[in-house]
Amino acid sequence: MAEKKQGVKKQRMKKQDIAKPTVILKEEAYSVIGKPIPRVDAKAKVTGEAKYAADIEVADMLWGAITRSPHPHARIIHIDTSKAESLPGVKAVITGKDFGGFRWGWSRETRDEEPLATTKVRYLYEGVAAVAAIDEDIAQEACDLIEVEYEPLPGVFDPFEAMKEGAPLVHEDRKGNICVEYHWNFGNVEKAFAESYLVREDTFQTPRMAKGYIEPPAVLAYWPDSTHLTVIPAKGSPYFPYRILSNCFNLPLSNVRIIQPFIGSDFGGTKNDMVSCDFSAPMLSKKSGKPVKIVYTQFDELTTCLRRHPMWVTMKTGVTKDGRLKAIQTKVISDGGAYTRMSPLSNFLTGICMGLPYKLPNFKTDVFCYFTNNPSSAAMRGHGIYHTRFAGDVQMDMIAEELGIDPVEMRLRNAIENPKPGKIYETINKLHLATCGVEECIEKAAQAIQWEEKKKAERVKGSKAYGIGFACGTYLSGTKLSGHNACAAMVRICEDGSVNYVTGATDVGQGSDTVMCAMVAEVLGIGLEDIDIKRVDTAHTPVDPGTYGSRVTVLAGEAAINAAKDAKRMLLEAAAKEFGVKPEEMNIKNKKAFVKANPEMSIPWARLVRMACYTTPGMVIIGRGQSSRGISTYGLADFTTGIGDIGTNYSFTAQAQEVEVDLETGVVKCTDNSVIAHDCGFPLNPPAVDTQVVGGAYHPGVGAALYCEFEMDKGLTLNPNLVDYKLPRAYEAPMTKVIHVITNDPFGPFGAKEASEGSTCTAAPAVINAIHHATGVWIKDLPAKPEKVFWALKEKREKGKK
Amino acid sequence: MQMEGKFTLKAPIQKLWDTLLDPETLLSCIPGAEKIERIDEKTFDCVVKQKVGPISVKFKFKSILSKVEPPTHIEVDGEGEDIGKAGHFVQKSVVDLRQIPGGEVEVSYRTDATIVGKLAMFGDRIMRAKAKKVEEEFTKALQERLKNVV
Amino acid sequence: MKGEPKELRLTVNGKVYELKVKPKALLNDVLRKDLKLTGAKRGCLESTCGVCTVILDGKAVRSCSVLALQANGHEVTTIEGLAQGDKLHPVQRAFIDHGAIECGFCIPGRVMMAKALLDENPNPSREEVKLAMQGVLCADSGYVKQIEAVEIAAEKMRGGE
Amino acid sequence: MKDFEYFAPKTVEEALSLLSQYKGEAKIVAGGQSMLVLMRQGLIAPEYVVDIKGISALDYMTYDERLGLKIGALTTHRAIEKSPIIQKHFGVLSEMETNLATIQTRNWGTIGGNLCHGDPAGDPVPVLMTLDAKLKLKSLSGERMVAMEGFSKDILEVDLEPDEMLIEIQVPVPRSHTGVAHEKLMVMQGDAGIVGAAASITLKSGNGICEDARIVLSNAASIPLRAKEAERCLIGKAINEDLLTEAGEVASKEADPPSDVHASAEYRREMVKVFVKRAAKRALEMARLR
Repeated sequence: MAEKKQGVKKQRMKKQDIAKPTVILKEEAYSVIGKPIPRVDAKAKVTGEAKYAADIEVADMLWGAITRSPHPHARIIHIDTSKAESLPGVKAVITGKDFGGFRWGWSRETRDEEPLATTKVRYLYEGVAAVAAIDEDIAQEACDLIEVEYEPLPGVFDPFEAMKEGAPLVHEDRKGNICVEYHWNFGNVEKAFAESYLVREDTFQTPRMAKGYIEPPAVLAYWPDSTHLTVIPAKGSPYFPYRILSNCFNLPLSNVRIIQPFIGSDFGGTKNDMVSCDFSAPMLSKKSGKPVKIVYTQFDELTTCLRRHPMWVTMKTGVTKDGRLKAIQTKVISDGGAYTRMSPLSNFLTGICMGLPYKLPNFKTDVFCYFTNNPSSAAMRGHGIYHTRFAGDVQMDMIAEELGIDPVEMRLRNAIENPKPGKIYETINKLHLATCGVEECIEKAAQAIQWEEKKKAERVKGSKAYGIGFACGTYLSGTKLSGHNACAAMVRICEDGSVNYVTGATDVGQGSDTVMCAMVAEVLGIGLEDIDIKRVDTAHTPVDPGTYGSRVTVLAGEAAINAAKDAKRMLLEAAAKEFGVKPEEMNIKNKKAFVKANPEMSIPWARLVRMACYTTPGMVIIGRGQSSRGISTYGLADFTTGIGDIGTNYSFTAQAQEVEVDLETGVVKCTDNSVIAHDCGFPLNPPAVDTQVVGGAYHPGVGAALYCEFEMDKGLTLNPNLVDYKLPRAYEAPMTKVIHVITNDPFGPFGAKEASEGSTCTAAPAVINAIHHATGVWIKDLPAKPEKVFWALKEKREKGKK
Repeated sequence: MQMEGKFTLKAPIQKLWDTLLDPETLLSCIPGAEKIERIDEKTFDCVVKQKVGPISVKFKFKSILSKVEPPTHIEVDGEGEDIGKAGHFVQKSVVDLRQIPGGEVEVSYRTDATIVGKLAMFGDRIMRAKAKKVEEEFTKALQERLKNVV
Repeated sequence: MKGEPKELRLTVNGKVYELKVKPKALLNDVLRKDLKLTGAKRGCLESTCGVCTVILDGKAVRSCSVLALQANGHEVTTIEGLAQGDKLHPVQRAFIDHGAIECGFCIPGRVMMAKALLDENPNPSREEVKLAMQGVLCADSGYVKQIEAVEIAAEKMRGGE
Repeated sequence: MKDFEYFAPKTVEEALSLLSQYKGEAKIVAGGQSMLVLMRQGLIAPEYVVDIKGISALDYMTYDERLGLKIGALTTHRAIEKSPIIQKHFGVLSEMETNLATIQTRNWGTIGGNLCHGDPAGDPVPVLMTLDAKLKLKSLSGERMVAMEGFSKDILEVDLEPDEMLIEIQVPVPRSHTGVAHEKLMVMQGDAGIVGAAASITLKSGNGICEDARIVLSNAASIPLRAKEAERCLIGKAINEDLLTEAGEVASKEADPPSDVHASAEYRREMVKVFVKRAAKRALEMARLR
């Protein structure tokens, strides 16, 4: 009976979702969006007015610092803070005990981490105590005075040690050090492999990576009174600390105020989840009665903050003689680090999108994530998908080579066609696409880089070899997760015609504030300059899940449109009265409300607003908007079976990249022959999409391909500074071209889908494929550092001699 | 940070063994060693000073003979920290003595050391270079010392 | 005496400041904590990221790698001193118009870097622009539009702006 | 950072008397591009800091056809890079500076500070060694000249007494038919070389036989390493491709490179071969033109 209800419910939701796509006007009909829109925050940022967390000071502020464990795995026997407390200038000292056993985690089942460790440390430099003092140096000195007695324990430092029989346990209650595992099976891979013309299996490895943002974590916390907490953190998802701190300090959500400063990039993980400073500052403030600020150093960031999972992806692929995919089977082993954090999601994502961007009839995956005594792993741009897409798109070139098929041709043969309007493409695990521009992306990218000519061109010039590589990517937008994924917006019309846009969504640099304002302006028929956006303040803004899973533009954007429509409705009702017509017979454009049938009958925006607000019955105009797609149960992904939609819609990318390989040294450089064709549905602000694709995605992707990797030695990070940990700089930046492929997705605001996160996933395979094209060697483990490439070339030369 | 190596000496293995375990020997051979005291059967109390250019550290640490199989095999675990809090240091060494033809003994060692804290901010470039030097000096001094065992 | 504050006379954005600072204070600390000029960011404090870049006697330096007292009697320009009233500097203008800004954390340092470059070399080659931009890390712009923005600004400035 | 007592002498004499007064306990800070990082990281905590950056008398470059080049110890890297004199007579110095760290570092960092820091990965020492540079060191008790070669004693250690400071770098007039080049393996522009090689080749006028050769490596040992064997296999011969290859191989045997996060010792040995050859080859081409 209950099941039946369920079914009925699903049915209804499905109808609603499919039936009511966002209305899309013709592009030329738009007056604000779809054109270059200057960022609403650009002036503040370029004049230094923009305040980031570390820039903010309040009266009587103390500085905090954290005492960290010198052991990657040890029992805490005793902590003596007396020496620190008696140091002049020290105002408060806390240990994990002050949090009364509070633990938090990604979901109720995974609350395995403490703000500061009380009984056991599980990774090197884990926080065990914190100090607040009148200045930073005193706080640091006091930290050194805290005496902690440890009983060191043997540790495990990679998943292969962790999985061994009798390996030390990172969490006593987690047998076998298993953090999370998934086993999904769609279709019949065994049968498909048996029928395949060619079956190939390879193991690929992706490294432990830093997020790469330049702004280290920072937080300022104070208690206006004993029952209200205010926190100004460098967090891209302020409603994470909002909820977590309310639990931690046992306060109603109404009393937790998170004020959003400008954010120096996010990229997932640390900046939407918590780190010890985010708990310690409020606790130190509570204890000292003064505001407390903690700013991490780059060393803290690079040694203790969340990283990209290192993963070992074994991929078995079967194809027909003409190169069409018949089946893929993956085994993924990943290093989750010391705590669960977002590992359940990261590892889930390695499989959920395997049915994209290529048609895949059979798919089986087994994913194992292990706890180790390394710093925790978590979300990072291209979250999860990046690892398996790298494996998939490199292996596709390997197969193409074996079959003698051109890599671009091979991709075209497998690419999912763009569904006809109104039609939906369903992957084997029931992801639903209304649009898919991957074919067009492939064609445009290949054409722009002159694929045919380039691939025939002479490769070796002196000691240098040149090659081009191709890869495709995909990413979900508007993450669908159960629970807290609804969001809302308010459009407040001021009596003088100016407008406040109020959202809970955060712009961490991707430009969402600007496109939100643009969409509101578009709907209201006014200019961008008429709209002021408020930065998030949980005391005033509607709750929003946060900036992750490429959800802001698509979901918060839908809320923005709905809020603007709501306000517009109220205004038109007033206008309609004036002209004695029905509201639906009127519209607003270029700051004028007019009767559609007779545009002469019109009233300017300012007067319209005043009239609506003042004349009886005057009204206070606040438009409200919702987006419920994020929690729509239609196809909501099921973690245990891997079935269902994780995204509201899906973006697609094709990338072509040329590399130059120094055959004597192994140094690889990406040249300016670089093209990214990207289907983000509809580019609401084209230059912003470009910067996102190039900077937020492609360029870090080049870093992942060539430079970025934490070198570890038994839990110790050997390159904990930005000299030894290489982030690509301006000189290494290829002057990439971006091509927009427009598909106008019915489930995105004005046809938009996520911009760029998918492009994070294409750079690495494109570069590796290009290195192969140039030199004939395959680099299966990232990054392709000079030494690695050098030995591979040497081995190949020696094989050649024999 | 792993280091290993071996050298051979012409001396009776038992004598080598005894000298090797004599704090006096270690004190004179470990570069920068200021104090090496045997406080019980298994435990040594040590203070070792090290200098890299302008950076000086003084490690106070305990070395415990975790495994002793006279006269061929020793395992030593050391842990301690710099008195100036510049770093925390953990080390495990395994030394094997093996009789080889011609009355010679082959001494082989394997050390795994980790230094964390401020010193580790450097990254490992300078530290590894320094450790390599210390290792060279130590084994050289030790060979000198053990030569005179005969 | 150890740590005893010393006189510091500093011209910042044309304004003369006289204050007492501890010898260990970095130029970055004094600008941000004492003068409340937080435009110069606090990034790595290890001379690597460059987001704290300011102009000292006409040359771009990292304010985290200069003792405040080393700037005694010298002239500092920070991002706050670049615009003249409402009139933005051509580099600032170009960064806005060309859409070269993302999270903005590196922008103050980068803009100062670019200004120093263009003051010294009004007509830089792309190579020279890239070499200058090398001194300031960015996480999310991919540098392409930033490099182009500097070139656009250079052209505007040569045109007398 | 720990507190310290601070002095900003305006003259060399003032600085020297402070150094002798606080012998051992005082640290010299010039541009501080290396020293300040160590101090901030709490790795060094000097009682006294003698900030010599303000001694303008040590910020100069002069060139004389007989006496050669003189560079004041407090000349910034950027000034050397941009100096017309340097570019005219010692292009290799200017080129080396262009690839040294970033412009901000070069704007504030001084050549003297760099040399005295004694980092085996640094570029200036190898280049100055191939140019046969000498250093003028001064203390209250007098002056002494030391060769650039031999100044480096160990990792971050140089031949400088606690009461001494580096005053001047002197580079002799280049011999005719001499070419000098510097090459290093950079993953990113401005990196310290994973390995670096500076080479100077002097040819006999007329017959093109190699009269003299100097090859110095960075990051190939605990101090900048002069590859004397490699030099020998070039001197007295008519240099050709094979000989350059041989020189590289010989040099890689002389090297005792470190193993670290950037590269293994084995890879560095291989790179010594490549970069000795590249530097020597370019030096040879230049020598032929002069």
